[in-house]
Amino acid sequence: MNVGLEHYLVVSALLFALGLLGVITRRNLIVMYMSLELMLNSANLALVSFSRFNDNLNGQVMVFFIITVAAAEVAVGLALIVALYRKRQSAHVEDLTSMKL
Amino acid sequence: MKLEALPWILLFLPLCAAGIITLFTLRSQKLSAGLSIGAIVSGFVLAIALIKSGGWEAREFSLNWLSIGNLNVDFGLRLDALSLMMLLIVTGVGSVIHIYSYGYMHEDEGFSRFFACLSLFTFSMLGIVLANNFLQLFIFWELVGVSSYLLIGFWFDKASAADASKKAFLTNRIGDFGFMLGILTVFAVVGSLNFAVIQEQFKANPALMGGSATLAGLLIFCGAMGKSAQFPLHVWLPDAMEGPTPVSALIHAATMVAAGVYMLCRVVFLFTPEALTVISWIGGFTALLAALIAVQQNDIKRILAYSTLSQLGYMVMAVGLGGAGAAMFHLTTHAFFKALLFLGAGSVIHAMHHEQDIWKMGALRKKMPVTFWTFLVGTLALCGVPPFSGFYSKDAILAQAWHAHNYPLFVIAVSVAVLTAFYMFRLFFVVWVGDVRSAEAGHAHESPGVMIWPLRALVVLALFGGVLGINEIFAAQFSAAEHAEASEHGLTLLQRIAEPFTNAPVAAGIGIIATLIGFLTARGLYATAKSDPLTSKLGWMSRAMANRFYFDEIYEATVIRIHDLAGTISNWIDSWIIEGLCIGVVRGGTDLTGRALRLVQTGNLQTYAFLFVLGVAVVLWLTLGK
Amino acid sequence: MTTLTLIFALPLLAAVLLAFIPRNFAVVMRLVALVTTFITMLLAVKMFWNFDCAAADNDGYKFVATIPWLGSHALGIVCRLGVDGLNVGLVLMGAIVAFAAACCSAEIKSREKEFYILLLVMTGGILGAFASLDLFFFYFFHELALVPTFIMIGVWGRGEKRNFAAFQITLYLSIGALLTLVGLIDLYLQVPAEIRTFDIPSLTRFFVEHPMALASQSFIFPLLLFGFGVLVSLWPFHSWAPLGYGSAPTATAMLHAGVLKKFGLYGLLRVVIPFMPQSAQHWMPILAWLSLGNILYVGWVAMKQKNLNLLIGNSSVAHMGMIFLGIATLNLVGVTGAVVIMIAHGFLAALTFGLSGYIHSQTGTLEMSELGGLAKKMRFVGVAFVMAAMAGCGLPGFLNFVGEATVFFGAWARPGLRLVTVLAVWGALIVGAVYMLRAVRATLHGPLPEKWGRLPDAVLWRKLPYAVLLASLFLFGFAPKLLTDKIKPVTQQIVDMANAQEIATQAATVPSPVTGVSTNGTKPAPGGVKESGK
Amino acid sequence: MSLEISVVALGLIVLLADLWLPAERKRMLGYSAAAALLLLFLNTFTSHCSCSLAEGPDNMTSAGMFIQDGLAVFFKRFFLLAAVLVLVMAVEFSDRIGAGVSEYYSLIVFALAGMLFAASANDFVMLFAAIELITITFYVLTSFQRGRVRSLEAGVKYLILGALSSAFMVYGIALIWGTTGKFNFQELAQVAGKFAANRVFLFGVVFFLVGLGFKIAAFPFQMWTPDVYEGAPTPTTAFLAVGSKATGFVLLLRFLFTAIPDVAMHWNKLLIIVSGITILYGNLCALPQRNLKRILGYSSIAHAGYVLLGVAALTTAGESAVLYYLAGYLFTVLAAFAVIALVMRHLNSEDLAGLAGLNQRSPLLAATLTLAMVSLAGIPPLAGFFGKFLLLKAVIEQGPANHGYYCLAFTALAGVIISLYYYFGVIRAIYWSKETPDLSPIEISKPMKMAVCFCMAGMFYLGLFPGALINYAAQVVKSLK
Repeated sequence: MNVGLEHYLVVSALLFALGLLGVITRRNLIVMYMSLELMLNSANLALVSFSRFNDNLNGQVMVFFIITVAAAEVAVGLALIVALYRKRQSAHVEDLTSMKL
Repeated sequence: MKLEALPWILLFLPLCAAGIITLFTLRSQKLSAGLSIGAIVSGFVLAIALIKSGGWEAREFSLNWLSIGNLNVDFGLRLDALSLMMLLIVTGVGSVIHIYSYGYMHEDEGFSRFFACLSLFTFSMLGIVLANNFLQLFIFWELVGVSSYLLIGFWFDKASAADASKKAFLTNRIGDFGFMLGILTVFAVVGSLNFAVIQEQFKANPALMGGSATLAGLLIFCGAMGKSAQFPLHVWLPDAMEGPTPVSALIHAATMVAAGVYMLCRVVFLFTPEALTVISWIGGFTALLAALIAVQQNDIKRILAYSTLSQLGYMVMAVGLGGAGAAMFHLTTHAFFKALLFLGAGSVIHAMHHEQDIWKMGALRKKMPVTFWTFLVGTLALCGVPPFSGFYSKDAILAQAWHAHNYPLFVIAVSVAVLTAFYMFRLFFVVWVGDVRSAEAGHAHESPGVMIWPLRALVVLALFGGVLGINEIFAAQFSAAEHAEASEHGLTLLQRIAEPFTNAPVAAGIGIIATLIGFLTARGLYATAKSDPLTSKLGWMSRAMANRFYFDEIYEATVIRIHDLAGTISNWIDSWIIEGLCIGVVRGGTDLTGRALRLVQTGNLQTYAFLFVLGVAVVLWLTLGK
Repeated sequence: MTTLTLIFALPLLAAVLLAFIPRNFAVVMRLVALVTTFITMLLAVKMFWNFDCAAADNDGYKFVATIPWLGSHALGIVCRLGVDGLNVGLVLMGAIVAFAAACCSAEIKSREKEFYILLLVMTGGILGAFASLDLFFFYFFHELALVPTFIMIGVWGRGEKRNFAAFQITLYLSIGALLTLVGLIDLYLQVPAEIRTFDIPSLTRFFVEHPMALASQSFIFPLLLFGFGVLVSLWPFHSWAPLGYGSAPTATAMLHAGVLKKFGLYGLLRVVIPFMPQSAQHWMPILAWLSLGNILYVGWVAMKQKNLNLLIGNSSVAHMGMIFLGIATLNLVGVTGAVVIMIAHGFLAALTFGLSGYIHSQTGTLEMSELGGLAKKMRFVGVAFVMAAMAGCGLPGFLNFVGEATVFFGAWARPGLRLVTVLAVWGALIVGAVYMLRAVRATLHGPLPEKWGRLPDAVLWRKLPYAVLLASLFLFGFAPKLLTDKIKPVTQQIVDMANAQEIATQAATVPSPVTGVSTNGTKPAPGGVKESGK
Repeated sequence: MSLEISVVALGLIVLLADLWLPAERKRMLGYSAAAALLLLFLNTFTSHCSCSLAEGPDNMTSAGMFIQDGLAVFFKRFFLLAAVLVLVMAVEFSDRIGAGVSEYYSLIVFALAGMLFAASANDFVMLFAAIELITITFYVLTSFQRGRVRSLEAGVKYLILGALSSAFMVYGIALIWGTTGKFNFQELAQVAGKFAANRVFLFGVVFFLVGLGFKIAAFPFQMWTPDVYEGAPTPTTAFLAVGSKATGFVLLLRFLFTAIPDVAMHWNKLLIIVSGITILYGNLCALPQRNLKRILGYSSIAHAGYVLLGVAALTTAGESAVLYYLAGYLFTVLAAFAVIALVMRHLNSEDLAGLAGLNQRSPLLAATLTLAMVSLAGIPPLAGFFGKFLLLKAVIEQGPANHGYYCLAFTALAGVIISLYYYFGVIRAIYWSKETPDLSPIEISKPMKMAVCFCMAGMFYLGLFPGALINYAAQVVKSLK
């Protein structure tokens, strides 16, 4: 079987969908956040495979940006979640509804 | 002073008086009365001066008041025999009544206001008389209405007076509604509002209006029906007696109610034969109806009011029969003797401390001799006893009916004459003769000189008004329309006295007999009566008459109720359908949508994320899902 | 600064000035407001006096002034002011009513600073709207009054429903205003991009030369008609008015009912009808029937009111019907009459609301069941109120009569409107009299309840506003030519534009005028009239 | 790029200065930062600045990633001005932030730097970096009041949904780049037409727009707005409402009209629907609301919808209307939030009842908030009216071509009417309400007073003298094509 661009893209799309599913089904903030990282990485996979098959290295540059940004985001995000956990002793989304309507 | 200025001064003097009284002299009774009386007396003098200087020739003075496109309205004064004679009546009788009021209203706290209103009324009435076009006539027509409103409601803190004034104004307005439409109809065809222009156009082309002529005539007649209180708009006049008695004399006997008849005479050229027939029958019917009602009234002023109604019906009938001159003649004499009667009644009421029930009076003859004699003259004049003025004018009308071969109306007119004599002598016997029936009647005494002298002045007119040649002046005015009496210009006094018998002896004879019948019946029944013997004799008929044939109730049940219903329905629709349903539903619906929509904002991240993704899906479907 | 600029700028400048006066100087505020409005009124009178119909320049507009630093030249929005016969009377009326309103504000006893600022903003706004020769600013200035109205009703208003009334009047008026805005923008976009402008004279010239496409007309016309209609409380969009006026403080009701409401009518005459003649021909009969909704229906509603202010409010709505009918005639006589009523009603509404405001300030209630016999105690107010009521039911001597009669004549000249006219005459003469007399009977006449035994009549300076308003009504009522001679040339122009198409098609298809009384009332030639009679 | 460098440097300086400054002088730090930004703002008007328009369209640096055209300059001035005012507000707010006030100031400056970069972004890479700089900074800014659960909750919500939108955006960029091979907007524009029917490309475009839609809070990506607006510290909310939203719009304009103009031309239907629903959603949800900041949150959704009117028109008139509207929105919203920050200082929640008696407590603030509401409602003579006028004009102008635009215009009108109810509800709360107010006067610092007055002046200026800005905006949008 010849693995082509489409295969990579399908995998990337599946990863994206998986991450999305995780975000909308899991209740734990940490897990949701992990799923989001998965989605970012699916984009990375798509970029890298496009870069490889189109013979254009620019995409891989973008991937580095994304990884860096993701790292920063995780740093801030986890700190935030931890701060909230300290306050409320919970990381579940149901407990995060003091503001609504 | 230039001659052109005279009529303007004549017209505006009372207005100035009214304005000055309202603005400055409300506190000073003497000054107010002086201004008001001065204005009308000088008006009388000016009117005489006008006649002296220009005779009875027709002439006009006018300024342009409003001009938009083809709508040209002048503010004009038309002087001719009709208006000059009317000027004399209004200012002459008016002067007398003004002076009388000075005595009658002396103790009233609204004294100055009363004279302001009187002057306003005089101004409006003079405006009607002098108007040279329809719109101006309408303007003063309305002003007369409002001054009558103010005067009827003079004692506005009395609920009945306030209600009566309202009723009078509204009833008049119904007539004005027709009048306005009539004016519009005429203007739409003729393109002018000026009487002279319209008359000329009609002369040139009698079929000018085509099919709408009768309608237009009747619509205009509606105005007269309101103001001259013709059936079915007659209901306001008896109630209008809530006003002070001088007002009843001036407005609701001598002048204002005559305005309708005056207006009919002014535009008599407009009416088609069909319209005239309707007019004559309405007049005749009103005359009969009012006379019948008068028979069973017990309030002295109301009896006179119904009598006024009845006489106005006479005049309208005369116009309808083609006798505008006769109508105006009767209008003139009626102004004299009816004012006299009202002022006499006022004197009685004054003496009786505002007691108006005739069955509480009696034997006043000795207590108030001057009033008694003057009242007697008025009664005789009204009943048409020769040689009093009423005889001549009433005979002119009877003769008109006779000449027109309209025998049904002639019969009506004669029966009215019988009834008139009957109810007037009923009043006469009950009030002046018989026994003293109440304490007030016992203590009554003669009124002061300022009230007595006007009575004396009017007596003269009521006595001799019929033989002064007034009818000839009017006849000359209408000679274009009626050829009958054109030749009789310049009769001697003797000829005038005998004129009814030479002109239509049958009518004159029947008239005298009718009066006699009425007198004898009344004497038989009332000369010594303690209470009304007719009430039991007539049974339900009497009740119906006393209740004025239930006209007020009929109106209550129809016109008023319908408007009330329309008001209720509209108000209901307004507050429930428009305000409640339409606005409420939109308002509530929006609010509910908002409340429902924001339920989406659960505060739960999961929901938000889910909706986010759903949103993406929808957007994708929108852009790619084709 | 020309007179006209001053007239509209003075109140606004005074409002800014007031903002810097400390709030405890209530007397100073009142004085500033009075003096400003008084000067404005004098200027307006002077302008009216100097207005010369004959001098023709600037497309017939006089006192033209431009305020260059407002607006955007790139979009063709230039603040240009000017008056012709149509709005010179309105500006005069507005200025007089504003002065009267300032006088009647003595009843305000709290937060005077805000009140007078808002009052002056309102005044400046509406005078600016009338004086504006630019459609954008015409709209812009009118909207200045929206917020003041809301706050004034809310803070100084009366009655339990004032909250609802404040919101209702605001939302309702905004609906009307926004519909109008869309219409005006679309109108503006009808002009090719290079010469786009909001300048009314330029637009007039443009639309005379290039009649608007029918498709555009049929979209814009109803928008503007109903947009303006809502602002004027056209039936069935009227319900904001009585409640709003009933709840508003006196001065607000006076200004709003008297002056502000005329904005929509002015717009109809200035913009809607002349620019879109075919649609006008199509819609006017409908408008005539709707006007009956105002005259009769609202008149009946007024008959049933128990609160004096609601009655007056409804009557003011009913009077709008007469103006609509006048406009719907599309002939010189009727339209001129409509303009006359616009001015007359301005004085009248201010007068009635001012008087009812005085009664309210003395008795604390306007429920008619509680009042009665007040004429005994308040002579002057009583007399003035009776006069106002009489003017309200179209009594001659007052300006209202001139307008109403003229409208009747105009409407009668359109054979299609005869039935409407009959009903309108009934509404004006009978229904109008019924509720007006009812008000007089219930408040002034009848026995005086004991609790009102010590009510004071208006003192001299409180009589002033009523006297000024009455004098205006009388003056023009006696000499209507002062107004009509100024109005006529403009309405003639409007009517000519509105009927241009009709005249053209008639001339093209029917060579000789055998149709009798022509539908346009500009000049029903006597010849034509006579032929119809045969 | 000197401007951006100066701003980043300023942020660093603020961070460093914190180390030496005693606690009581930290107020000065915020004011100094504001003053420095103000100087930078004024400097953009001098001719020897890199922001000068005269330099022409070929002024690109960093291999075409960074563009300094009229649009960029316009928005840079916009962001600078917003940052100045927000910083002043932040100083006033500092007593409620607790520890790390200087970091708060510096984060605002860093977010500003991100916005400045975004305004000049001409390339997906630059754009992504700039957006993430803004977003991540805002995560921190939002949750800065660590002692308040609401602040943290708002931060987490913004974090998760922001990251989600970033993921979509990144994936979209990946797909766009994958199909076209271009990161640069100008280059993309040349080839985009060929891909108009390519589903993968369109997928990418939609995903990318999702990310921008989240920034501007357009339906259906608006869910976060009210919660985050309510929970975040007031200066953050203000900056979010003005800066972050405007960033979204400048990128949207650039992307739609510079990068994929040929594709965008066919998307009017989508834009019309999104714009209309956004307006209605925001306004309807705000109706029953009593919390002032939440009201402004919903209203900010509605305003995103209004601004989208200009985008949906797809004309230069629409684009310049967008710029004008945003400029007016800047003054209006900042004024509103400034008042909220001052009035609600000691209150736990921003309930409308807290406004009771404001008229007596501080006439200046009452007038400011009233005018802000009036301007938001779009009533003359304030900025909001003229902005709405321009937007409506742009939309109606397109009406004859596509009747959907008429429907959109009427939807917008319906939205305005609905919005009047709650905006005027705020006015009502200020001037008359049943609650018994505490009548303690409100103290306002001089700089805050100046800021508030400046906002008011701005609202009036844009409402009364629109000529200058209209011309400027019209000239600016020329650089989009």
